[in-house]
Amino acid sequence: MGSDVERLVMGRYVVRRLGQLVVVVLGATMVLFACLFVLPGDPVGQIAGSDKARDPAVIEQLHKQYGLDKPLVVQYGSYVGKLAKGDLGQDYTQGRPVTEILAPKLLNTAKLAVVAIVFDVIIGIAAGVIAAMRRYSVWDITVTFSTTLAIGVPSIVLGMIMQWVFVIKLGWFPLISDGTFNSLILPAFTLAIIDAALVAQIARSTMLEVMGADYVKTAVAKGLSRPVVLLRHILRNSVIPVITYVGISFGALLGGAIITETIFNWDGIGLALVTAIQQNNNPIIVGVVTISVAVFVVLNLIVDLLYAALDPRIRLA
Amino acid sequence: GGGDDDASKDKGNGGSGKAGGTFRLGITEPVSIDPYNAQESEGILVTDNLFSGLYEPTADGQVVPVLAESKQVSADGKTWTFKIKAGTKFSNGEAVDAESFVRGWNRVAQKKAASDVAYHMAGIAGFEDVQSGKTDKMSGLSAPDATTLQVKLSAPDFEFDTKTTHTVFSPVPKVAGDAKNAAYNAAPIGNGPFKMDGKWEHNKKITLVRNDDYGLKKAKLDKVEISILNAANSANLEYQGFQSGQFDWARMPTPQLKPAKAKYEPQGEWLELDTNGMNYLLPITDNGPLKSAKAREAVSYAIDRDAIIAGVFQGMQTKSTTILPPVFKDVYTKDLCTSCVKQDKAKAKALAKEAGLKPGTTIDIGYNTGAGHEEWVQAVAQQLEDVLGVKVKASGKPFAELLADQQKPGATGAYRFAWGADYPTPDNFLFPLLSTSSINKDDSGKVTGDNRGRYSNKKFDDLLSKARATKDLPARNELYKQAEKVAMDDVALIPLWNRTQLRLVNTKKFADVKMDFHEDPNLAELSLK
Amino acid sequence: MADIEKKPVDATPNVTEVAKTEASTETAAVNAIEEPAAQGEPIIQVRNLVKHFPLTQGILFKKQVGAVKAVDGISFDLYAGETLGIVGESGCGKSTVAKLLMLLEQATAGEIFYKGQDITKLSGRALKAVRRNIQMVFQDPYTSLNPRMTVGDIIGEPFDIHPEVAPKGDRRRRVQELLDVVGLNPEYINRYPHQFSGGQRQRIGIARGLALNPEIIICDEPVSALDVSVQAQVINLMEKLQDEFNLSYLFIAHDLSIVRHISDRVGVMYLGKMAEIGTDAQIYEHPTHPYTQALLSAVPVPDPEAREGRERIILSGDVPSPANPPSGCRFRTRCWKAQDKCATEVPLLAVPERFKASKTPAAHESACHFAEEKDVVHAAS
Amino acid sequence: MTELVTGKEGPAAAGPTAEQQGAEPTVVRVSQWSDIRARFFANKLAVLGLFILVVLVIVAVFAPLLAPFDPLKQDLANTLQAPGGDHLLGTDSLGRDQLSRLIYGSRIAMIVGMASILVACTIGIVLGALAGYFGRLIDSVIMRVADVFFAFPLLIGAIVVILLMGRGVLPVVLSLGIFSWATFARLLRSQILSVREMDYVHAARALGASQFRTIRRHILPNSLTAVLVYATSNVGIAIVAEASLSYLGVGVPPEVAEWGNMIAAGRDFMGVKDFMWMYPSLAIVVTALGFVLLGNGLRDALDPKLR
Amino acid sequence: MKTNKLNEQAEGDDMTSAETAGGSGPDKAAPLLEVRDLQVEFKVRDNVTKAVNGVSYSVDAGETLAVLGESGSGKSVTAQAIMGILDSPPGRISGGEIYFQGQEILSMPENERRRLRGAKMAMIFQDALSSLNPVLSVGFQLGEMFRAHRGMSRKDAKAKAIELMDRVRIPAAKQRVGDYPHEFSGGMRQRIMIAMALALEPDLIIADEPTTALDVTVQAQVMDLLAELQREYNMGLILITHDLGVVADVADKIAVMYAGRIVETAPVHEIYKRPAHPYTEGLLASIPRLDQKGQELYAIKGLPPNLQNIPSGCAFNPRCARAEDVCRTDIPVLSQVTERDGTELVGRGSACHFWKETIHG
Ligand SMILES: Nc1ncnc2c1ncn2[C@@H]1O[C@H](COP(=O)(O)OP(=O)(O)OP(=O)(O)O)[C@@H](O)[C@H]1O
Ligand SMILES: Nc1ncnc2c1ncn2[C@@H]1O[C@H](COP(=O)(O)OP(=O)(O)OP(=O)(O)O)[C@@H](O)[C@H]1O
Ligand SMILES: [Mg+2]
Ligand SMILES: [Mg+2]
Repeated sequence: MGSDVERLVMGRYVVRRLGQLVVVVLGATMVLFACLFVLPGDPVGQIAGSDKARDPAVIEQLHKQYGLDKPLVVQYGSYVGKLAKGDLGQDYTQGRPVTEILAPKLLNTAKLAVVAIVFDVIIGIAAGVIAAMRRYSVWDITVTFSTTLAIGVPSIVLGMIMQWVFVIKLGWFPLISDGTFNSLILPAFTLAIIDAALVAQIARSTMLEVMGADYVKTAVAKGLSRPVVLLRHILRNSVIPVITYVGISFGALLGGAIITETIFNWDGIGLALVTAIQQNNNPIIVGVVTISVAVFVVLNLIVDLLYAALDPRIRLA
Repeated sequence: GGGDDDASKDKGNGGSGKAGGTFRLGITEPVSIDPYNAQESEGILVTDNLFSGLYEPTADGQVVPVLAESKQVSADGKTWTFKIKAGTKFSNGEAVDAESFVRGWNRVAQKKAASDVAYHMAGIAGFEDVQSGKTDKMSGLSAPDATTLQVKLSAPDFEFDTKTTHTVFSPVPKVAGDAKNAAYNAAPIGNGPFKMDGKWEHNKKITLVRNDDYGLKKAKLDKVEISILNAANSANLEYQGFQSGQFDWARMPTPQLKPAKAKYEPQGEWLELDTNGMNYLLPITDNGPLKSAKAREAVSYAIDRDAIIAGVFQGMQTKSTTILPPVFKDVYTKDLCTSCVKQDKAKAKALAKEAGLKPGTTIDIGYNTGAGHEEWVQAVAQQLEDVLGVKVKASGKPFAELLADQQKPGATGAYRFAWGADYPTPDNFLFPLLSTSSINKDDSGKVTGDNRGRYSNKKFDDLLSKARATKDLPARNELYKQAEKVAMDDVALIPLWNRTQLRLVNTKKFADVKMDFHEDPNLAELSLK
Repeated sequence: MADIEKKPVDATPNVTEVAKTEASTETAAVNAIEEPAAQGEPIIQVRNLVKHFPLTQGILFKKQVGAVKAVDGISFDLYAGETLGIVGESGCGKSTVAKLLMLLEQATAGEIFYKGQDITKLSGRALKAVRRNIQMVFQDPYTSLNPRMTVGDIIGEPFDIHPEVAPKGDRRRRVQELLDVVGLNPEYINRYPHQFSGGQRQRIGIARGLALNPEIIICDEPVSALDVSVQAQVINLMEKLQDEFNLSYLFIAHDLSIVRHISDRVGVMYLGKMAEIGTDAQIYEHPTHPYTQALLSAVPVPDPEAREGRERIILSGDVPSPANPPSGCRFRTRCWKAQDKCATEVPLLAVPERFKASKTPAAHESACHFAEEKDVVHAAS
Repeated sequence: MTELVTGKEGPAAAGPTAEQQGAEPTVVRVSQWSDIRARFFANKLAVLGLFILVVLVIVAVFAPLLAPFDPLKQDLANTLQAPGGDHLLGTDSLGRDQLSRLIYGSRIAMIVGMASILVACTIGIVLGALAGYFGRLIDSVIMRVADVFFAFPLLIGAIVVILLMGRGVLPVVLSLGIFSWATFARLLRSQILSVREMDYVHAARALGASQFRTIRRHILPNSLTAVLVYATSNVGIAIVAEASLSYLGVGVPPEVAEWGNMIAAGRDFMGVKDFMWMYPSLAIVVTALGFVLLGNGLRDALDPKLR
Repeated sequence: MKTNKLNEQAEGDDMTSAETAGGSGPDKAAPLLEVRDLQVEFKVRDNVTKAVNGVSYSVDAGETLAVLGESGSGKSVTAQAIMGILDSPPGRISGGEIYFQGQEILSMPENERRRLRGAKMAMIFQDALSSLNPVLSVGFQLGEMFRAHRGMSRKDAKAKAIELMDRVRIPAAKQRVGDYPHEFSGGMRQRIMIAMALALEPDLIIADEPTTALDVTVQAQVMDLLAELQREYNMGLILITHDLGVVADVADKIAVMYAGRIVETAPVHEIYKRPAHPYTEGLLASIPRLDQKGQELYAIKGLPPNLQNIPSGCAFNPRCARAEDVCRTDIPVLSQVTERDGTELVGRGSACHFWKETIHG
């Protein structure tokens, strides 16, 4: 059909969704600002990591430097103003730009998340497909059972067990996360496993649904070979809900990253958040939340676009 | 004696070890490695090796000269004149002269720097004006010639030389610019035994190499590789790294202390030192249930320090019975705190009764979370409840909140507290923690000084003033001792345990490794085996 | 079945006067509504009824970008005691008409007079009184019964809402009576809908509709979802009830045979407009609108003997979208008779000029510029 | 009753009685709930889940009777005792009895798990119902707000609230509730949107039922099941989240006998005193599994498609 | 009754294939498709649904067989069993044979069977929208036939697809070949389904309610097209429907199913005049006719049977006015229907103990 028109519609859709992104991110930072403002204690009242209070002159100077001497609304306004330019402010301990501090950590978390999602999708879809294809068989039961189990095992526990078994007992992986792929495997796996189980369950049930769909009957009735039916007609239609789920789960993944990163000391934004909280390093807290909310919204937009690309029935409007 | 003018004192590493080698260790991300704001052990580790100042502290609390050839103090204790060793250079070739000291110190004090450690210079005349931004040079500083540094103080201080052991008093070259010079801050050019190899890779690593042009005794190590670890469990990582041969120096997580000691002590790789810090319970002395000294003494008696050290710390700490840590050999008076020596339930109860502590009284104990204090605080809380029958409310908070709590007017109860000396003098404990002038209430009644226990005793204050005005070191020390006794009799602080530092050291490869005053390895002196 | 006298051939709803009763007070309105309708008098008069569903876009504030013209200016009368059938293809607006009459949707424009009262403007007690008198039977017996209520609760709900109809103590008996009336075992009162078959559920729906003794029942495809062998049971039941309770039906269906069987008069809808309306004989035997003719010719006749001789009109193309209907006559895009005029002028629903004078059965309202009689049903014989 | 079924070839008045018509032999006289109950109890895993939870509830309720020691009682002379002897599951670094702490921990788990879901459910149901039923501006506004909350990863959101309110059971409950209502609201809204268009809702309105009655009798009962199933399976998630917060040091205060705290305390002892973290981990796993199984069982039992 | 006994044994299990059920017409040369005593059951949870209980019918080339019966009587399941696209599990063919062009296909290896599908026998489903893959363009789905069976290139297959779309009168086929199913109207979709079925000019087409989902006027378009193409290619057609009107228009012969069995077979003309089974009779009588308004409709009393619990004896007995004790105990077999004088009526059979009374009044 008129691809120009479609592109236009899509362009407008993307613009509209980006508008929504702005609304959501602003809403989130506003909530956060309000929260942090009410917190007791002067975030720069103290010398980092010691019991010493800062010199009042220094405090005054720091207040000025970080704009803490201004009313909240003004602070929020200037935050938003800077945010528009991609500036998340300066942190309270080293006075370095938050973006500069968080960039490598974000990269680390992204590494973790991407590998986790790859695990997620590969393990999940493979297990789901096997279970659906061999319905009611030992395979199916195994998958059903293990996914239920996996969903029940929280990542704090799973992470500790993995560390215990593979690092302490077997020594297969390093305890120190140096950013290498080897040190990435355990945390990524821990992060992935619950979602992988959910993906497997979704994949299984959509596969079963799709397998029972009339168009699959049509495909078989056309005399297509099994692999063609499976790949072209069943799998392609089954991945769509999986993708949607993976998109949504990314938000949860960022939440889960806090746990996994803490357990495995993976130097990502999750760990940065936990540390920042202990130190009342508000710019980092706001930065991490802003980033994760934005990432979540952007990813959902991408998923929607992907969804539309994979399923021509979906019209973006 | 810190008054020694002997600048060429050999540090006595007798040439036993070979030169060369790379020493590797892990630290957490420092706040700064530039002298203007280096503050904690990690930052100081780097700064101290990049810069050499007038004097430096030894692990056992002495002061030794480095660049200072001589010092002179006026009788009123307000003017200090230092002679600086000629001919030494910064690693960029620039000469280290008196001017470079003036430059460095002014750089710190400037308002814009907002340095956390600038207050160490507060005694120098003109500091206030620089801090408030009126000018950017302290009037008290001058360099009459290249090797003479003259410092005028606004109040008498016979220990100013001791203070200069702090890295904040380092000289800087011209290129340093002001304190906000990001390029310099990330790769400071100094005059120390080591120099930066590349710049500070945040959260990753810092590499130091030997400064072969060092004008004093050169270091033996070729290189120091400092990995920056996750603060969240750096002790674990250091320990693991040591075990796997990745690090030559490491801390250990508390639960691993026992097995680690059992394994490494026999191999001579175990290092244990009570350093310049103390852990206290900080009672609020002007308000609340611990207002009376008896109540505080009751609390002190009620705590079974031995049980906590054995149970919670697995015997790896030593009980504290003084205000001043044992590192100050000359003033240390063991068991000054009688109530600290042994738990005494009967005495505790009796004192509590006298002080009016009874069932129903609530004692708040505040502590900061995420720093490993949870357990012993709980243990203390339970002991107080058991022995005194009071109700203890232990609440953990992030640091800033805890501080705000301590500072707020009407604070009560006690807080977890620790103090480490910035330079080896008892004054650095007694004055900020306990002198009336360190309470420093502002208009709202908020305590802005470090004496957040609001301890105030004229006798104590007088003794301290007297000590400060005493030029003679032994006499001074004697006064400090008396002051400490006064405070201890009032149980102005409730000592818990010393700051005991435990390290693993790769003695298979390195010789002469010691822990310095800042709890760091003595990089400039250690050598390859 | 109902034996209503056929309406006079020149009965043209667009022309008939609406006997408006201006009720000044709510009580007056209620009284007017509760007045029983006289047999053979118009009980509902629909005038120029329009329903457009907006098509919207926007994040926080939606703006309208178009409209689905589901019903676009429809007028007809329903007489007391008669059955008016409405036929038409999927999406032509039949259900929307039903919902508008039930006041389940707000009309975009137009009026619905019930005993002279414009019910689109009523509220409060008067509205409640109207609701008592007009009931509905839905197409899908599976979705029209709340799965979490027992049959007794479902049929008894009307009494909860209109407590004046049956005293509390009497309700259970009334429910059982109703079950009996629709041919279900009164003991089923405690069962849930899922325990019944489609035909039985449809009976439950009918019983619910009857509970308040309404005058009018609007049936939106009441048998389409049922099995062939069960359809007849329900149709028979409905006819019997009509006789027994003197009901008026608006009977919507796409199955022309059933509509003819049950209806006294039939309206044919196309894309939100009424194409033709008349008595069953007029529509089935003397259709004058090409669409009606095509529709009738397309109906498969379950008689192989008839199939050879029949002339079938196979329409080309598909039904246009109601969001963007053709100009002029809406049927013109598929009509074999279409001329230029059809694209520009909207044909009015009226007795065609050429038949006006004569007394032929072809003289009924038809919205075609070129209305012409053509007997498709009997073409073979 | 009159004869309804007649015909021209009139099957010689074979007495088509209603009884015969309706007497479907397979339709046993069961109410909807007993039907659901039967289906639920036929599902072995679901029953296992229920069993686990019943045991847990009993343990939680009778904790004081079951626990051999006071969970807060320290014994510094006997810290880090290995399991066995007096202390069946050993002691922690303050010498507190692990088993007793585990038993008392079930209380926090249950209370926080259920209460936080109750909070989320309440907010979600009210807002979701408003959005779903009234639509238009109310819907837009509520859903945008829901988007904001939805975009916060649960833990991050919860941490922020706890930062604000301080540590403790109530903050944990509220923070978990506040950051999970969005899903409930969305779920309910979409359910309502579909139920709202069901013919039985139209039927009720056509009868003249008030809005309130329509919502209460027809819309809510039919849209809530999905929400309830989700709520059930989410109690497990809430419990895990709660333990995770404690593990991160922002949950309930560390002295409280709570599983996450116990794991956090045992974390550093990995490889040295593994019993410290293993038993509480096991407790969380079993509890979470119980809820997962119960949720799955309920979902299957309530799914009309499986009828 | 002798036939009764025989059939009860057959119910047991081992009925040899020689025993073609009932007397379904004279033995000609092997028909295009012959279904013999087909039985299919579904195992759902703890229940077994006996969807098909011994169905036999046959179709010749160029012939149209209409399979009638109400919802759930097993029409589609039989068709799916023939095509080999039964959902299994839970479905299972528990007995019977299917001969296609003289070959038994149930015992054929899957590979060979697959080659028959699409190429030799094709199927059209009721709901075209759900029967077309929503995420693939119609051109692709049409072309797939040629690529799978003829090994054509993508490009050639596309050209073929356009050709096919033209054949089924889809306007602007060239432009629309890349469109997706949802972009077509219902009638067009069904025509695309027909095009797909016809692609390889199969010998047999099974159309499962091809027009039920369509509007009346479009229904006529589509049925017309299908009948025309069938004649053109001389294909056998099995038309599954419950619309007796459609049947009258196109079928040559009729098989009426009830509760998984064939209850009556007959040439199309005869059945409308003289049904030989009370169910067929009731069905015909309950249809209101356009040209016969007036009386109350005849209605078959009672409810359709529950397949998990089929009444004993004749499944129709609870709803049958003629039912007597024998109907409640013995299952009637499909037996040859004769005139009063005993002359066999070609192609007619009835599974009623009282067919004589039914047909002859
Ligand atoms: N709530 C609604 N919002 C938007 N469009 C609607 C709505 N309800 C109906 N429509 C549109 O109005 C038109 C008429 O719908 P309606 O349901 O009245 O048709 P119908 O004649 O009853 O069709 P069918 O025979 O399929 O039931 C259709 O195009 C439909 O899509
Ligand atoms: N996949 C399946 N799983 C379980 N039962 C099935 C399945 N497919 C069909 N059945 C059962 O088999 C019986 C016969 O179904 P079938 O689809 O053949 O009926 P039909 O005659 O085609 O009806 P309709 O006219 O409604 O299409 C039904 O009772 C149905 O419930
Ligand atoms: Mg409709
Ligand atoms: Mg079917």
